[in-house]
Amino acid sequence: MSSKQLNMVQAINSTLDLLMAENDSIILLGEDIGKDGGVFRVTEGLQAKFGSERVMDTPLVELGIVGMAIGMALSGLRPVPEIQFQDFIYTAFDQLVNQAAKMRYRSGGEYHVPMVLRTPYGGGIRGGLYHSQSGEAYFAHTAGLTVLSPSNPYDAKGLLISAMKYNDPVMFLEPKRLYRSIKSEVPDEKYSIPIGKASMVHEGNDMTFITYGSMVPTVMNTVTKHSIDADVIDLRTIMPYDGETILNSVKKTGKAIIVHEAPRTLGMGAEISAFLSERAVEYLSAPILRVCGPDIPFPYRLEEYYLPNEERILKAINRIQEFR
Amino acid sequence: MSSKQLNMVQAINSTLDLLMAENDSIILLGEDIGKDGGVFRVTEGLQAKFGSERVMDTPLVELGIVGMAIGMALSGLRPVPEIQFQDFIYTAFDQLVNQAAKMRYRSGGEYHVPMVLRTPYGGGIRGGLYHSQSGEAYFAHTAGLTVLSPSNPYDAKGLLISAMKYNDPVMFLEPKRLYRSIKSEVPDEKYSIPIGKASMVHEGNDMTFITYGSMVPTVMNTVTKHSIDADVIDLRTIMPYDGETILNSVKKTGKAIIVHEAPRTLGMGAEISAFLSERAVEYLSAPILRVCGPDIPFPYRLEEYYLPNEERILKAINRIQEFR
Amino acid sequence: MDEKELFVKAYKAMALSRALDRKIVMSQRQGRVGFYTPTIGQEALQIGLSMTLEKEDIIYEYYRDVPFMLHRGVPPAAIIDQVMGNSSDSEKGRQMPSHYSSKEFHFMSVQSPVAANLPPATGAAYEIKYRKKKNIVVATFGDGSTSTPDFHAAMNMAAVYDLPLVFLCENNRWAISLPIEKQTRVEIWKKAEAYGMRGIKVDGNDLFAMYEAAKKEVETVRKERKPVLIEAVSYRIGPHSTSDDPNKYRTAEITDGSEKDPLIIAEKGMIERNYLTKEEIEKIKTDSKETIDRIFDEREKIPAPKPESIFTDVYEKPNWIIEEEKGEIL
Amino acid sequence: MDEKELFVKAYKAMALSRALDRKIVMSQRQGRVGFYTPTIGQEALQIGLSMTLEKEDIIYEYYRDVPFMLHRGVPPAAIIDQVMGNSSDSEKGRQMPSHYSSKEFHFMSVQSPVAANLPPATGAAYEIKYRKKKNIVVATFGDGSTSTPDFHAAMNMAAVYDLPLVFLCENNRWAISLPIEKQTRVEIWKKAEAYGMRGIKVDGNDLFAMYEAAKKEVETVRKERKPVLIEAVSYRIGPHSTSDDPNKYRTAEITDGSEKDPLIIAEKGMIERNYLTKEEIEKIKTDSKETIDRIFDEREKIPAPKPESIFTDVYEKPNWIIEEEKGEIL
Ligand SMILES: Cc1ncc(C[n+]2csc(CCOP(=O)(O)OP(=O)(O)O)c2C)c(N)n1
Ligand SMILES: Cc1ncc(C[n+]2csc(CCOP(=O)(O)OP(=O)(O)O)c2C)c(N)n1
Ligand SMILES: [Mg+2]
Ligand SMILES: [Mg+2]
Repeated sequence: MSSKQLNMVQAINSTLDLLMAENDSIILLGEDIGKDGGVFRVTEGLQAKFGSERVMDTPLVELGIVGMAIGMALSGLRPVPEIQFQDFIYTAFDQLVNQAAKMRYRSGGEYHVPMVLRTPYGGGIRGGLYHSQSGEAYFAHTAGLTVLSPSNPYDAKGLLISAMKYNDPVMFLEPKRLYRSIKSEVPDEKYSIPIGKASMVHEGNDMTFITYGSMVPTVMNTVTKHSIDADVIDLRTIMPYDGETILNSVKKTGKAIIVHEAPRTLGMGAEISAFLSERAVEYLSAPILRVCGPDIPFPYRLEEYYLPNEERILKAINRIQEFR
Repeated sequence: MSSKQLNMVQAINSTLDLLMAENDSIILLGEDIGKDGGVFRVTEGLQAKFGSERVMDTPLVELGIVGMAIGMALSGLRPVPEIQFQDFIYTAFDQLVNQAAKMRYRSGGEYHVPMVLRTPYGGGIRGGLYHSQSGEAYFAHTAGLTVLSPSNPYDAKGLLISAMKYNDPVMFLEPKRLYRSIKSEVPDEKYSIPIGKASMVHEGNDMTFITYGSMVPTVMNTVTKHSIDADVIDLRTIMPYDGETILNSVKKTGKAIIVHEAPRTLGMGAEISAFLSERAVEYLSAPILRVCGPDIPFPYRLEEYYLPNEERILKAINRIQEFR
Repeated sequence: MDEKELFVKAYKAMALSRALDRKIVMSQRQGRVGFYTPTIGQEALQIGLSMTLEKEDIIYEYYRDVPFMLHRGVPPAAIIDQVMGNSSDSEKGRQMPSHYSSKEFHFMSVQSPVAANLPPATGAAYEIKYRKKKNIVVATFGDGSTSTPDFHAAMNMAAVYDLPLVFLCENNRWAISLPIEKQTRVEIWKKAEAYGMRGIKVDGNDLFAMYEAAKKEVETVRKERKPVLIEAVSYRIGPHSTSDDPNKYRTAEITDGSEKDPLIIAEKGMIERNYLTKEEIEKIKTDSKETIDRIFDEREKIPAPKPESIFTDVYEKPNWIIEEEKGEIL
Repeated sequence: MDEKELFVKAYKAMALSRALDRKIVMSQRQGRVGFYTPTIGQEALQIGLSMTLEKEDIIYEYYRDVPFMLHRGVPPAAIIDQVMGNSSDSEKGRQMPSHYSSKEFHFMSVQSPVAANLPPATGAAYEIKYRKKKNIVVATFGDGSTSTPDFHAAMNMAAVYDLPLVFLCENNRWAISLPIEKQTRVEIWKKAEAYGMRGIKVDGNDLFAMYEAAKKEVETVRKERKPVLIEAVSYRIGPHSTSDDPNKYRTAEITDGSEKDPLIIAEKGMIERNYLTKEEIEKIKTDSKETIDRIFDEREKIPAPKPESIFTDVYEKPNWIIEEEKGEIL
């Protein structure tokens, strides 16, 4: 079984290449994804290989990209729309929320929309208000959507392969901060990571970290550096999140800290905290804490104050360790 | 001090009338709000009185309605855009989330957007998927927006008056199910209900209900009918919610049930539950429960199964009463 | 089918549609139906286009397209089931009345957000182009819809990618209470120019004129594989919906448009062309009414879907969250 | 001001803008600036329009409008402060470079989502109409922007309500990597027809042509209180932004457009008209460079805003949630 050291951009690129070669139903569409190879180079080389009918450079209209992808999916294709930055998805929000997400339901199951919407999200590249947003809660709150976010190149490939077999619309959120910052050993052939299953990336007994996407390395670095005896759960699937894994871990540790970059209020941390206090109240020995982005737009020059970091995670650890 | 028995439609209509008469900066704009008086008749008579320059029938373009209102507000007017049904706001989502909500921040405080966006929301009128949605969590998750929802005609007037004095964008969500179903005594003159302050609509010791909008009467009926010894908190302001009132009550009762019509996952109940388990874990004697709409699109023929009701609230009460 | 047969079939669908429309409007007043958007006045333009289509063509229709559906073969029972939201409704009672769907006849599922069907229609047309198929896509919408973002997105995409797509604007001159003059400053067919697309205008009240125009345009689209915008001018004879009261905004001097009733115009034409006699027409109308009355009464007896039905089809397989919520509610 | 003074002022702004543009691009390569969208090539069209405006006119500009801002009086220091995001930046370092704002000179705050400034511009124009003021609004955007929903919404609203609004499309023929030919099938000025609006095309590389056209159109808008669409044809000489590599998509046969450099064209014109001599031009350029170098080095020393600054201006008064989060983070 051969494999390569790849970063996330390379992992996604080679996975698309692999899947497109064997399935001519797959069509990529988006702004600057063809000749230019995408502003993050994720689709580089694919138009040259598969032609401009399969790797479509679209006009500047997110509404049109998502809407057209929905129609393609309804006609049996497997579209992969790209939104250049997640921040620009909101003009397409009606197509996502009222069309893609509700098509199967409203048609009594007669029509469905197998599409995988790829988009880079999150901060860390000095993108300011409009190139840094983490909007996953908007999507996760929308019944009918499925929301994934890989935290490393290996998972990116496995999750993307699962998403491409899935028969409902998937939001594939790529933490742009991790695009090139980490590599993993990625097998050349296909493998899949199941949708809805979290990954236990570190095991311990004192507390449980629940996180995903760009915050996984941040949490892992903190935990290893300070030898914290903690479970660290990488959700991988944000919606439907893996309640069972979370619950089992927190029943064991009695303490939970949720870490994400998205704003705290009504972010995923809110849902997971509520989930836990509904079901694990007898097991909890400390407050469930959230370490998140604040409820402000994303700043430019001072973005490091926005992003959760080691210091803030340690503060939370200290706070719950006061409870026994 | 003279007053009248009014339903919510009349209360909002007469408040707009009152405010428009004394402030010519107020402009209403929306679909069918002029001659037709709005599909729910909330703006009836206002175009005849104030003219079509102040009560503008717009083309069918929510993006344009919200976008134009933003520009009016930036130029010193006090626009009151109406979105005919909240379900149709999503084509304007970029203007709301990326423009209105972020204008003050991105301009360093030089520009701001005082606009009050009115829209009917929620189910109970057999509107199916697209005339029943409760999207408040989308707005509450968006830093920069302020979200209000009155549960009775008296509050509708007082909150609307506060909103119209506020210098940032306000989402004024009108629970359409309550438009004509309840009346209150509404004073003729102006009074205001502060933004950010909840109302304790029932007092007791055994548990705390946190709710708002259309669910307030449902919770109140259940509590009075079954003589439940409970605090019932009507949020009135969904964002920023009144953490202090909630916290004080739950410290007293040790038990909390959050009731709303919006889908459970990442609905306001998630945030309030997380807020409580961060701060009141020592006081809690039972799981924090949520009685909400399920995570499915809103159905038509069987909508009564979607809406939280007395039976479901009683089930939750029974469940937490097992804990002492 | 020769021309006579073609038009007799068309007229029959018009009459059937009119009978069904009357029946549902009346039933709504009697409290037997929850809501409805009448289709009276838009029969000729829909059916005139439908006459030119093939079975494999795909329709992204809107909520006023009952005549179109009936002409293409959708049984009235299916329409009534949707309006009732009963357990035979293919949409399982989930959508408000007037939000039809028929997979068998290639009608997509109708949404409420106006014009949101248009961008997906470009995707369907793209699939046809990509797969080198021969069929085409038709997308329908009202005059009010031309103000929407979705219209702009779809028109431009269709033109840029040379898609085999007929945009049919059913201009009934009203978007609820807003007359066409206040929606836009130009005639709708001219909007095609902004996209480098062909645009035409036709009298949508006249079945024969509509058929001729549609035939020409559809043939061109089939051959040239490029989109077209057809503005079919008609008039909304009824209210916007059963919840609407046009007296609020259609003042005395504005007629209800019934002087240009497409059914009456079609009847005259059928007689002139010797396709049907007066007596045959009367019989078709009586038969239509009887058929509809019978079917309606029959379908009305069908019970509501089972409560558990509201929890399926959110995803292909229900997730644990929905399963749990279902358990709590039922 | 007489014509000569008018054009000398214009040319000076062009030269200053070009010097500033060079400086920022170079500094970005040296890691002294985070990001930037060059404005080279679009000086003449912006300044040609700016020359015809009054102080009270309101500009809903986009990210490439530095020449416009400089000509209207915004000091280079303010532009540099924004690009640096330093503590003197009126936006408090919150926005990426190229997202300017200047309340004093009636420039609104630039957003990233393309064309999202256009619907608000209609609201500003509506206020003018409603208050019976005499000023007008200018909204600027690129060619790529004409594909957006916001363009459609704004164009229609402006036309329907007869708003005093100049839509300036700065057609530099590229939307990042997509050439104009693949964005739409028609020339942009023709899109005005779809809204019943006047549309014109002008050579945006030629300051004199641009001024003439703008003068006529702006006068018309002032008098008739109706919108216009001006397509100013230019060329994006530089990359889309400092993150962009045009070699990926501008293949050998596609030029970078510098053969039509508006600065060179303007210089020729200034000399022909005896507004400036060659020597004066050279001096203006040298002075511009020196001025910019000096100001840039000065502003570069200004420190970043204080960390607590990121927590204000979300609302007029911070709510308890933000206060609490600030406490946790600082
Ligand atoms: C996006 C959106 N906004 C508002 C509405 C409410 N609404 C339903 S139909 C309608 C008017 C549609 O007019 P038109 O497109 O001319 O179609 P017609 O009803 O006349 O056939 C409106 C405003 C909606 N359904 N969707
Ligand atoms: C809604 C939206 N989609 C995508 C982007 C990313 N983007 C930034 S500029 C740009 C191209 C804009 O082209 P044009 O309007 O011609 O302006 P130009 O940059 O050429 O001046 C794109 C796609 C964006 N900022 N906003
Ligand atoms: Mg209409
Ligand atoms: Mg451009």
